[in-house]
Amino acid sequence: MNAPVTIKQFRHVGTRPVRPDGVDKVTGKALYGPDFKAPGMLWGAILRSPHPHARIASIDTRKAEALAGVKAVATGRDFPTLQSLVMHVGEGASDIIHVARNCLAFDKVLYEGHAVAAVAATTPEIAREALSLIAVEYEELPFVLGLEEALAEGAPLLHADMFTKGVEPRPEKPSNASMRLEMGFGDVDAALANAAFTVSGRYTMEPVHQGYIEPHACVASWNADGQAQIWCSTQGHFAVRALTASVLAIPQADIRVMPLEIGGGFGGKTTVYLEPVAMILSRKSGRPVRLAMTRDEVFRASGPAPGAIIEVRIGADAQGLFKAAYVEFKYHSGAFPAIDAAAGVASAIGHYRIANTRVIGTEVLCNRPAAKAYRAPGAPQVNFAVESAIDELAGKLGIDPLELRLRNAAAQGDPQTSGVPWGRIGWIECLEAAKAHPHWSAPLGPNQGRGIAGGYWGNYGGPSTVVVSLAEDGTFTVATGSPDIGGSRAAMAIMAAEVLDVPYQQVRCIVADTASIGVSMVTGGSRTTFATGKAVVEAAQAVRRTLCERAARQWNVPAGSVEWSDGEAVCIAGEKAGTRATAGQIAARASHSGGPIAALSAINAAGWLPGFGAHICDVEVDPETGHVRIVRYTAIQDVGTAIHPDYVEGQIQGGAVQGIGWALNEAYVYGASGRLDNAGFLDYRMPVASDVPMIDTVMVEVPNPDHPYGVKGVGEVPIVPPLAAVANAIHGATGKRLRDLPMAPDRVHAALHPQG
Amino acid sequence: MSRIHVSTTVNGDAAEFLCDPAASLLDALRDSLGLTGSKEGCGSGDCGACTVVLDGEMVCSCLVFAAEAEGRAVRTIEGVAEGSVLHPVQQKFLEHAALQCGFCTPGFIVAAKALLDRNPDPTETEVRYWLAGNLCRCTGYDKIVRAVMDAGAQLRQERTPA
Amino acid sequence: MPSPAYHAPDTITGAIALLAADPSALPLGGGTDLIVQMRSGRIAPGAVIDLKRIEGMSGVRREGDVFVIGAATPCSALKGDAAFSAAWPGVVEAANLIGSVQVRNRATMAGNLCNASPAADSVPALVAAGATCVIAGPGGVRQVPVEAVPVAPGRTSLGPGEFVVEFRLPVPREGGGDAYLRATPRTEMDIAVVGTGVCLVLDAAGTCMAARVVLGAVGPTVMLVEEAGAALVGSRLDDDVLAAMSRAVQAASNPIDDKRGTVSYRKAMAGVLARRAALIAAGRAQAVRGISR
Amino acid sequence: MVMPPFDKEFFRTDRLALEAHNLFDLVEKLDTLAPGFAAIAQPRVHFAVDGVIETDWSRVLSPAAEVIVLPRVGGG
Repeated sequence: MNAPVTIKQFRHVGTRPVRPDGVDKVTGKALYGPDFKAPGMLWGAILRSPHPHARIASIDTRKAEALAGVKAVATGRDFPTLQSLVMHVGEGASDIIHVARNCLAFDKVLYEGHAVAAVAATTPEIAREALSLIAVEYEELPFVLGLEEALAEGAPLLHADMFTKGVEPRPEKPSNASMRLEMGFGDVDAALANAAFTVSGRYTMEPVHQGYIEPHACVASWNADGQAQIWCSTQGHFAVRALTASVLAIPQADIRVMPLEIGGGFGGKTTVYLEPVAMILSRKSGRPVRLAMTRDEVFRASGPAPGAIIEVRIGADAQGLFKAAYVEFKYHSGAFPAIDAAAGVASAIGHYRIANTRVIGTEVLCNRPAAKAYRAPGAPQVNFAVESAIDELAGKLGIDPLELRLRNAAAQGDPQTSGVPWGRIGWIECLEAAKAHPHWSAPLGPNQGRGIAGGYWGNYGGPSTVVVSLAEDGTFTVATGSPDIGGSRAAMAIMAAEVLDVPYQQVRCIVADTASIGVSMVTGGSRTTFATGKAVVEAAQAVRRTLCERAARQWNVPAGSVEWSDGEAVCIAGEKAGTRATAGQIAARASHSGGPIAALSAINAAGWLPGFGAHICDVEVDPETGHVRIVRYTAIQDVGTAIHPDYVEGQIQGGAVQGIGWALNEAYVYGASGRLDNAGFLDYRMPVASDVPMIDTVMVEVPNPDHPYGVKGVGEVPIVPPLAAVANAIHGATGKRLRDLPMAPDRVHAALHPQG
Repeated sequence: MSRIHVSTTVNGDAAEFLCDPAASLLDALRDSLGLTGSKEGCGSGDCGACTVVLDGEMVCSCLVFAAEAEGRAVRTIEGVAEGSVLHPVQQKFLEHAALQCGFCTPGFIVAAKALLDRNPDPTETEVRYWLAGNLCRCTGYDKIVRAVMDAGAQLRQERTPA
Repeated sequence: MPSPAYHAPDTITGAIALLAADPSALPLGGGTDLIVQMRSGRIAPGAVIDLKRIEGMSGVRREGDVFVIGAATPCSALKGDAAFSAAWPGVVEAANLIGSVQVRNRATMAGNLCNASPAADSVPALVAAGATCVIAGPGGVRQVPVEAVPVAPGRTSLGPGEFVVEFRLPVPREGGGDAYLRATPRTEMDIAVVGTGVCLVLDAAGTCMAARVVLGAVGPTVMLVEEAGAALVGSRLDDDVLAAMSRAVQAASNPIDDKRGTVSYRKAMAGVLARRAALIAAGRAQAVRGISR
Repeated sequence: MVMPPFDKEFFRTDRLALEAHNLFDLVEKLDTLAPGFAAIAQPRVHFAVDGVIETDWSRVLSPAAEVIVLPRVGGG
């Protein structure tokens, strides 16, 4: 089962049909998180801390409770007493105590915007007025925002019980470093000392936000019998169920989470912020309660991806072969321990064959919102530093930067930083495709420069449950537990139609709620088309087998004499050889030949492979203003097999533009008071349509032997290379190496005009 | 403060609602009239997800008081298709896969239709600047721009007398 | 947070009376600043007085040798008036850099002015053009230069109950040209880090007869830099003259560091953009006359 | 077995030789050496057996198998 299909020409895989949810979305009918309303619903609102760090001396909610129309008020005291429990749901491991504390502060607020109390009222206006009646007495504490400041002796401590993990001997004093990770092999110091050429640099960046356009929203309804329903937009409704049940200490089966359409996530919707609070308000009021964030709240209290300080040293011999690499970085975790350092260590320099490698990452707590996964979490930051350093090294060596990468690129069998060998990766194929692409050799105009950068992301598999069922007329429904953020229903329908060899429109795909399908991990980690797709193929294959068995019964022939061919059961032996039946004909008689036909596949998908990309970027720099215009952009990526190429290209284009935004203008800006200064789309400058050109994509297809159609994950890789690709292009245009993001006009100008 | 009674026209049909004086047109469309196709991404006119056409001009409905709609004509995403026949912009968004999550899509479609209504043959640059008030975080804009230009081509073809 | 009253009078007198009746009432033009500020809780007016239903407050008209722009005219509508666009391209461009198309279909130059942001795009262009505004209020009607309206970030010289009724711009002198440029990180949807408006008049030989150079976002209010204008007058905008003008602009700039830009970047950009704007304005002046430099 | 980067957090050595029937058994044995490891093994750890990440912990380990203990990485 699941043997790779290598010869057969695909009928559906690789085609570009219209997505099944498309018409709903172009006509405004699709229901997203903020669109859902329940009968009798109350409107909730959340009071947030104005201080970056303070002890909560008291919260007086009596006036708010007395306001006409207010039905419930909640604070952190409404959570049950929790025991520490580290769970891997959503993205990465979190302690449920921290999850609960982030939903509503308990004794301390840890960042500006930290939720302190919540109300539910009959109108949104009353709910907002009630917030203004809640009296919170704060004892302000010194706060810390910077990475090095947070690690300094005497820095304000966020958590008195936080001892750095991964340090030997175990620390005796608490610290803001939650974890230190170190991997590598060889003697880096000696190899660096002996290298003919070395480069070193220190790179920095501020946190950035995922920037999904749909703010978080949910409705929760918790009945007196303990059973609850939650409607929300999330990357993983099973994660919402698990986390909400855990922080409220109730059985998971008592919560049914209905996934609504989701307006973007990029990793930022893999946890809970609102759902447990809405549950508490619902329990107290006896009514469904809606909670939604404003854009301001999204910026202050959700996401972001960590900012970073990264130090890199790379050494090469005179032929340009890399001999040693040392990478050490610190990432912002924000208020609670985050997950990015592990991925950062794994994603730093493993794409090159280097005998002496050491990568060290430290997670640093500070008075900022808790960092959350953002598209290839932890990888773009460290990649920016490494791929910039390699560009610099190419300059020192006098070797073409693409050639230098090819000369050192890791291939199947080479060890990753962890020591685990690479599987069937397509990194060299991407570099070869870049070299062959007309973009790489196109002429440049005045003030223009070209940069290239490569990068990778490990991708993921994991648990997915799928049911494929046959309707009485021979049409198929594929039910998955994977929220569809970017067209995955189309990809699932394609794969099922491929297995069943029936028209695409004969297969419809839905996202089922937590009570209607088995456990499925979040849509994230570039796992859905791979892992859920694998389950779809398995379930569809089982249905196909059943169809053949049923046809055999209906024809009264031996089971082995029926095959599935060209979308129909065909009798291949005996008297009835050549007899055919469609799925519809078999389905019509299914009840009297064994019952309805359906198959379930519940798997923990293994065999995922990482994705690699190489991006070529041309910029034009205005030498007087420092303004950088992206003139041309080509993103090349090994996608395994593109099931629906439009949506694969779309992932690559979207990721590239997010990376361009990160490179050029996006950054959290904090004022001296520790408050976020740019909590809106006007001053948090994501790229608009006029900021970018078309993003050319090249899909390199090096199939994954462990997926029936060769799928590798595609969603995350494309955000990894752009940061350095843009920086390297700016270097090409100006001769200046920018090591601090964002490379906004004022930064570029300062580099070009050091005297001001 | 008591609520204001507003009589207006939405997608060609008379519509009435009561609103808080501080409510936005977007609030009224979504919460009073049940037209949730217009989305709120920011509430400050910076994302364009709530774009509607008010008396012939596209605006952010989050930056219009609901009370201002009195006597005016509003067109929303729900009024772009004619019955079940999609507008060419909608059709081209589907064909070009110009949406991923789809949350910004209603605003883009209303804005793109407004552009093509006045200029059916825009350049890529004109499309990009016209749509600069509509944020999309998923697509990188590439397929959106292609869809809009292709819709323009189709509209031009439809309008050319045979 | 009680909700405000909403009124949409159909006469200026009606608006004056409504504004006088509630000292916390605010006039509503396009609403693109007002509504955002109300929603964020920065302001809480007792009433908003919608001016858009007052006849004569919307649209561009010509009164003799003066263009009159109703205060409720949305920025995008300025582009629709061919005569005004040809006469004051810099003003029209400045007004049409604000926000997005959606925003410009609502936002007005009067709102841009009365919001009193130092970074308002249309204001330097209006000041360079020598525009005045007509202000109505309980004490009657008065006319002041545009630069007299903003007095500090977020504060204007308008008295209680006063509001802008219209802008008045002269029909340009022969050989006149204007331009506005701004520096922003994004190409659209951004707030000026620096804005520069330049209006100048060239004689038949291409010599600068008059010049007004105006800066935005480098001080608490829009800034008319007379030394910069003076540096251009009498010249043919040679490189050294432009350099002197840029130095005058930089010397006059008094910006702050904030989330949108640094002091040094703003000063540098003021000089660069003023030079570029002067050249565009001169090009426009010459195009009118058909001079080649 | 090799254990970057859990050596410092739990084991104080980067290499260990252990006999284990399968990965469940291995986790138990590692927990004996470093109490607390089992509790975090599911949420935080991946095991690569002879170079391939193994998601089925019940699969029998060959005596010569090399197991690498990896930080579990999710995605965005």
